[in-house]
Amino acid sequence: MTLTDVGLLSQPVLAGLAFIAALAVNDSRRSAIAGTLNALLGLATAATGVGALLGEPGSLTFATGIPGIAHLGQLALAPDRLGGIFLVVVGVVGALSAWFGVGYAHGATATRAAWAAYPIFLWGMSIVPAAGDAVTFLLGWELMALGSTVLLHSEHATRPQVRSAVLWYAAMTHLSFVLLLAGFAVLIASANGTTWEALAASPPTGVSASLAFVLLAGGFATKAGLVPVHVWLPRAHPEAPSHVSAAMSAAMVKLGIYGLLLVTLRLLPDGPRWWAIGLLVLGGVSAVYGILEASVTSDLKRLLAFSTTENLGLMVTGLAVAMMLRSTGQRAVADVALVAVVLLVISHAAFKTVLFLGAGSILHATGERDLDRLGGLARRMPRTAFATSIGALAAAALPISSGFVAEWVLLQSLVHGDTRGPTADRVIAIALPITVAVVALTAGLALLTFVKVVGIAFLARGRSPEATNAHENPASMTVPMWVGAGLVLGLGLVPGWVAMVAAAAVGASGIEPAGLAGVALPSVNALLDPVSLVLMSLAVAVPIAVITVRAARKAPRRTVDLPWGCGGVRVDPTMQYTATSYAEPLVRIFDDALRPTRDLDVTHTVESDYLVREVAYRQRMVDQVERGLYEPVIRLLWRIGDQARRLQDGSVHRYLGFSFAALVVVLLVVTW
Amino acid sequence: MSLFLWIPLLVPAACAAAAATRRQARWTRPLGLVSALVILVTGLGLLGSITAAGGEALTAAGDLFRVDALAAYLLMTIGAVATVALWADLSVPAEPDGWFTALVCAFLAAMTLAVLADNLGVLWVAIEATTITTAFLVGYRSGRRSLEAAWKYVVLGSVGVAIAFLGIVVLYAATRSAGHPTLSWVELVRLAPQLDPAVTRLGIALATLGFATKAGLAPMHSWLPDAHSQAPAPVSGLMSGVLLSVALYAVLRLRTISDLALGPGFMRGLLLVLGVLSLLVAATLTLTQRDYKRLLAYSSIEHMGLMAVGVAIGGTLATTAVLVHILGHGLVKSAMFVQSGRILRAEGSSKVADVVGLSARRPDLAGPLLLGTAALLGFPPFVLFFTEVAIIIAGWAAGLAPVMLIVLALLLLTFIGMSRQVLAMTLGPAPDRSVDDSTVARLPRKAQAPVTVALGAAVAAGLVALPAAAALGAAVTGLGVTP
Amino acid sequence: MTALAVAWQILVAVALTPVLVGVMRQVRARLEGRVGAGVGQPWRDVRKLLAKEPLAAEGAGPLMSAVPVILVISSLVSVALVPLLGIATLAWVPDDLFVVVSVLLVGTVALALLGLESGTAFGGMGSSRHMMIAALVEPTVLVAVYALSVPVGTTALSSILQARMSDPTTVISPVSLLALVALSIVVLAETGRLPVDNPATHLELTMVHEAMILESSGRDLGWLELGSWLRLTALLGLVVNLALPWGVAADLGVGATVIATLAFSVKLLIAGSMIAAAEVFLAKVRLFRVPELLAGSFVLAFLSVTASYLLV
Amino acid sequence: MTESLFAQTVATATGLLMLTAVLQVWRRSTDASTRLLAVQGAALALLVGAIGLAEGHAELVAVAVVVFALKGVLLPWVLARTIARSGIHREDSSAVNPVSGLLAAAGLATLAYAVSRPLVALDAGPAAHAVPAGLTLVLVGFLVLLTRHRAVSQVIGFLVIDNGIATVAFLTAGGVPLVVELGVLLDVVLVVLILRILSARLELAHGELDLHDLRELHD
Repeated sequence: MTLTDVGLLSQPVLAGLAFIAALAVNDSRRSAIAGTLNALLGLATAATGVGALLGEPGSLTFATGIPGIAHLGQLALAPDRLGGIFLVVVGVVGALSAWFGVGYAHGATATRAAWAAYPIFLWGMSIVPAAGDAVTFLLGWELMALGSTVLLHSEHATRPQVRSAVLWYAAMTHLSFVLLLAGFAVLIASANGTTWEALAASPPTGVSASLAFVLLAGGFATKAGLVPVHVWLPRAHPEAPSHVSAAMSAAMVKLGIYGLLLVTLRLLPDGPRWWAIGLLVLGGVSAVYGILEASVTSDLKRLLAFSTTENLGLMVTGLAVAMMLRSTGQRAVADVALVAVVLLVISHAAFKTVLFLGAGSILHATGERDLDRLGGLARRMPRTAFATSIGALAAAALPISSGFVAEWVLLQSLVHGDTRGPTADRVIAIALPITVAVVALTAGLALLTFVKVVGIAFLARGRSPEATNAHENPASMTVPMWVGAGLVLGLGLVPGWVAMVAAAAVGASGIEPAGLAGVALPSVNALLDPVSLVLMSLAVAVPIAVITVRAARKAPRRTVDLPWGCGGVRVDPTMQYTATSYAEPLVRIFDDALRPTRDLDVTHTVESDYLVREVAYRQRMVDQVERGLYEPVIRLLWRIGDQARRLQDGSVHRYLGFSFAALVVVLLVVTW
Repeated sequence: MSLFLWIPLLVPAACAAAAATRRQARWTRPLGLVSALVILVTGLGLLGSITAAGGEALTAAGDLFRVDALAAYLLMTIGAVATVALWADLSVPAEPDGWFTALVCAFLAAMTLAVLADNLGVLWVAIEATTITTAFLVGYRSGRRSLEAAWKYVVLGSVGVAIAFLGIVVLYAATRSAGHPTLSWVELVRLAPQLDPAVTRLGIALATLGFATKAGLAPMHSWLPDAHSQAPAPVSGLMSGVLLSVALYAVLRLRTISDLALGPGFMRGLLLVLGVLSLLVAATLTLTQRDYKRLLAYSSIEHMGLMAVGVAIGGTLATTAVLVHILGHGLVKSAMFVQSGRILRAEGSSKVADVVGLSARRPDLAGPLLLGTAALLGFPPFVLFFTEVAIIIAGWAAGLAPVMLIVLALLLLTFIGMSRQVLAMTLGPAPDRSVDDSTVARLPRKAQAPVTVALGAAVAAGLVALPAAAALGAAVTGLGVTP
Repeated sequence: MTALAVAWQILVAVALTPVLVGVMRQVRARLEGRVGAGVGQPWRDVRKLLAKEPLAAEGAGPLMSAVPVILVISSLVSVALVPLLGIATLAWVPDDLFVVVSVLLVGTVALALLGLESGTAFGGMGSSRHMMIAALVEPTVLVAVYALSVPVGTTALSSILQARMSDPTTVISPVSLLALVALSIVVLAETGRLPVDNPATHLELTMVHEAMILESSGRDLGWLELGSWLRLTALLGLVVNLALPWGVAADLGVGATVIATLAFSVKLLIAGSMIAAAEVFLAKVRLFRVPELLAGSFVLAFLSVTASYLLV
Repeated sequence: MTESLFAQTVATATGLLMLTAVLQVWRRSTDASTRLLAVQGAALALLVGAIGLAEGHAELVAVAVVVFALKGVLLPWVLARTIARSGIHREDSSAVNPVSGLLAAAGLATLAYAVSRPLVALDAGPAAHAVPAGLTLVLVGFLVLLTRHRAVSQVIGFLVIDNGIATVAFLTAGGVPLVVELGVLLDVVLVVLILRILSARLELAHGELDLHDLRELHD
């Protein structure tokens, strides 16, 4: 029994226990017991991942009632190193979310159904990277879909939007499943069996290979929330309970990336160039569109959802660049890009967990997730504010966070795709600079977005009574956030061993530990050691601190009502800049892409038309992809449905006519 | 042993007779469930013993009855589905109604006869008998709508099945000219290579089209939404859950003959057209469906279409998947019709628009509805997930990629339509009504049990390595399917 | 030894920065026909402010005093990393351009948060504009970095500089020129100079940088001013060294360092004077025309990259 | 029974079947339709009897008697009584006019001939040559079902289809096995009875019933 074996075996046991506990325990203690068991399930998943990363073989098989559906009718879990990384991600995120749920879930989010769905969701997520064959993969995929759908619907009775979110989510998830099923079916049709080994051994060629790739990439892109199949994400994430949003955003969508890595690294490694170009476009557009929407959104959870689209876009971009570089023989740089992808995955998992849990904490304390109604929470909820700010630091890719390390590695791989000399390649020469620009624009807008989040939510003064009267949440909610924040900082400070593990997972070479705990990329002459950077900053800070402390002793801070305020007096907190106003310059600049709808009502005074009594301004952001791409399709579908209903108009003669026509046609065909 | 074969036929028949004669007696009420259980147990027993005997069939009544593993499996399925539907009916208190029980028992007997018969003609008679018994059951409530549904059902059903009989007659003619007039399955399979291809083609095509009517395949499906939505819930469950499948069973058998006589292409083409058309009809009509009982009926058409596609694909994997799908779909669908009947009773309307906020008001009604919908839509851990995956994979392997893409697209549309309507009923805040729903009695646990058990069985069937693996293998081998 | 050189570089930069600002103000004053406060005035200002008590609004958090310190540290670290005097770098903290940019961004973000923390409309406004510019500048910066790194194969500034010193012709290659122009525009935008922002404005509605620090006073304001000026030194110093790589110390010897210090001072002050002179003739553009300017600089940077691939 | 007499009888019977079928399409009177159905039943019985005598199957002769009793007498009588009770003597709402109906019938007959070619080729006897008539009956019966709006007309259409199938059965194979044959006859009788009960109840609920208006159940 290896660690992997133990982990794989303990997962179904813990999932079963959690499921039973959710159904059996009464309302008052359900969250505590089921949440704890789910957290343990997450830890078991993480342990499995560690085992797999250590290269310990392990497997768990179970049989189905349909002989021949998979290899010998056996569904097998046998994670490899790549799967191991994702198992760790899923496990840790799942454990933190469940732990947070212990304190967070109550009422509609802590029903039997909700807590019973959680282990299904979590176990489904851990089956996907652990699966050893396509059918098991699909099984995990759909268990995950089922569990998350049930969790998503928790608060339907109080918020009408939940229903449409559930429908969108279910439909898009099923689209993803359908595409994957078709894609795997293509692969299986040309292979002898359904295991990854069998599929990789005899991949399809030519058009079939491309069909498989397009189908699989489409399916995974849908789950990963890439534009234009991202539409479920900004609907589902805000409506789900926050700990579920965290698990969905930080772990579940990541499995789309796992799938893409699986396909491009293992199943179809030698695809034509346009696959990579396609993915690059997909990733680039997602990154920019995602962060642009995020930057102009004031619903905190919707903002985080769009930010997820952005981050997943970056990951896909990295993967596409790796594929492109590989195809021109630049393996060493391609390896760096792959490591960047894995680092982005890990980093995003860590910081998005913190951010969604932070959003949940705020929601729990204030009942608000609209940034325009928050403010001043740093003083009311300092622990939440601090943890969330660290998450935001990573989301903005600033040092010394995990996000910075990941983005740095990504950029290093992008600028070193050397295409001069004999290996000159025009496509890369054009693609790489554009990619750098895309990544940079994304990074810039992410900076703005998360300054907005932290600045508007936590700083200054509360913009609503809810925000002003908020109270910090209990430790059961803040501690998981702190653990997550610790991971963000840890990964950001000591990226060396993480990068080594990431390199091992994707089979990359040329990644070395360097400095105190840093990472070196010899193939691109680059080195990053955040600890040293911090030490250097501390050294620089010493004289500053000395001067400040000495000056402070002489001239201490004096508290006044308002230091300057342009000579005015302090006015209503609602006159502060809000999230909407903060993003207003961007909305104007990207007006063509965002097309917001604005209403301006000016009420004049009775006395004169020159005197304004009241101005009402409303701005609504509508997802343009949804409006342009989905709404016509949906309208068409409903029209088809309405037209089709006329087929069954109740006339027995018409029905007989159908049968008669079928008979005549069959007779004609047979006679032919 | 051959005496054993009479039990599942005679017990329901006797129950029917008893209930018909003593219509007011309290003890007649559970007779339907008793019949179902008898069929289930004998089905299981037969399946076990036949599998143990290496798949050798049992015969009775001078070879008129013949049970191989496939027939035993179907028998078990009929029993299982009927148990669910009738147990659920029994779990709510009601006055004994002898006619109803008698008709249900007769219906069960007719289906059993269809499965037991080794003779195509007897099979036809049995299937027509199901039309006759269920016609009264569909029109049982005697309202205008029920009568209308019954009329359409009888006219369309009988005419359709008449076409099947024409096909059988033509097949019989073919065997006669081959020198050995017979309608026995075994003999037909043996004779198949010697049959005149042109005549056999005609016969098979007509018979398939005819049985497709009873199997609810488009374009012969038109009776189905009306009949299934108007029949009493347990009857709808039985009709949707197994009657359709019994007709499909006939098609499965026909496929074996057709493959041997005409090669695999003919039946495959025919069934693919029927299957895809059914999926199309189901997909387009669920999109904006306004009546939840009809929604379930269209879901049945969808599943029959998928099974028809599975039969068309052929081969061990697809055929096994179809057989398991029959069981899974039967269990879930009967549970769903039971549930929809309960919702109808509680809400007083079968319109989707009239049912609002069910989850918030009546979680006891909404919960099983949502779970069952998930099962019908092919979510794991329910068995229909595995069968759908298996059918698609097998189809691709059989070189039917374009068809499979169409099938998947249509399944997606059905998914959207179905989940849209069900979510519209269940999710959302409870409306402000004068009736305080909290005072409405919840369903007792006893009444919930059948639905729960059915859904549980639909899970178990997929995940547990059934000893049925061997049995299914025997059933598929019995069909003469070549891998 | 290297650490000593870095420390010297920081010292030189800190000493030179107020002079640079003073020279720029003085040049501008003279060109506008004013007498000017003298070159030493910024230095005196900072000293005075650092000694004064800061005022804090009631209930203001620790951010009001933390941000100025963070800004200064971020600027100092950038100054330390950028090869202003010599190309010697610390082994474990290489002068990677991406790292330099990120360290500067820490300061940018800290300032933006300060603007929001003040809780006044102007603070938020300044912060919003500041971040918008920072976001739009980012692509130009990174693409320009990319362009500069392509010929050398690394993003380490010292290596880029060394390559230029050993082969000065690369400085006037189209790649280099385009990148430098792009970078210069970026520096103007990042350091709040005309035509993006007017450092001498007194109208709140036109302010960007000044609006954020309106509520800061005393010691806090002193650090803020010094931090912002140091950014100017770091970025401008980088650009002049890239444009005119002469005089930069190739080793750690005392002689080379002295020459480098002198050369750097002269180059920086001349560049500062030129900017100041140019500012006299420039008007601040409307906020919503700033993106056009930045788009222009981005195109230049982008062309420089493609040129580096396609022309060489 | 001599060969020629057999051939003659078969020809007469099939001719009668065809004729009645065409007339079914033509005539609008439900009374006439019922009488035509009786004649059709008798013709079918004649056909069965002839085949039975020609092939020397005593049981076929017995079947002929049963067929006559059921299809020639009982079922038409039941229908006639239904008509008498409901008082609907004319099919006045047919979907197509008689000319188009007749043209359609001609087309269907052509189709039947084309389709039954392989069946005819199976056997050289006079019986086999008459198979198209049976198929025509089936298709024409369907046509009647499709175009008539009265409940009773639909029952008649259904019976015409059934007669057609029986004709094919007897002409190609001398009938299916006896068990099946009896089962089929029983089923037909039961279906007709059910339809009668249902139509009676429907009329109770709806009054004078045009089936085309029976459209409460629809999507």
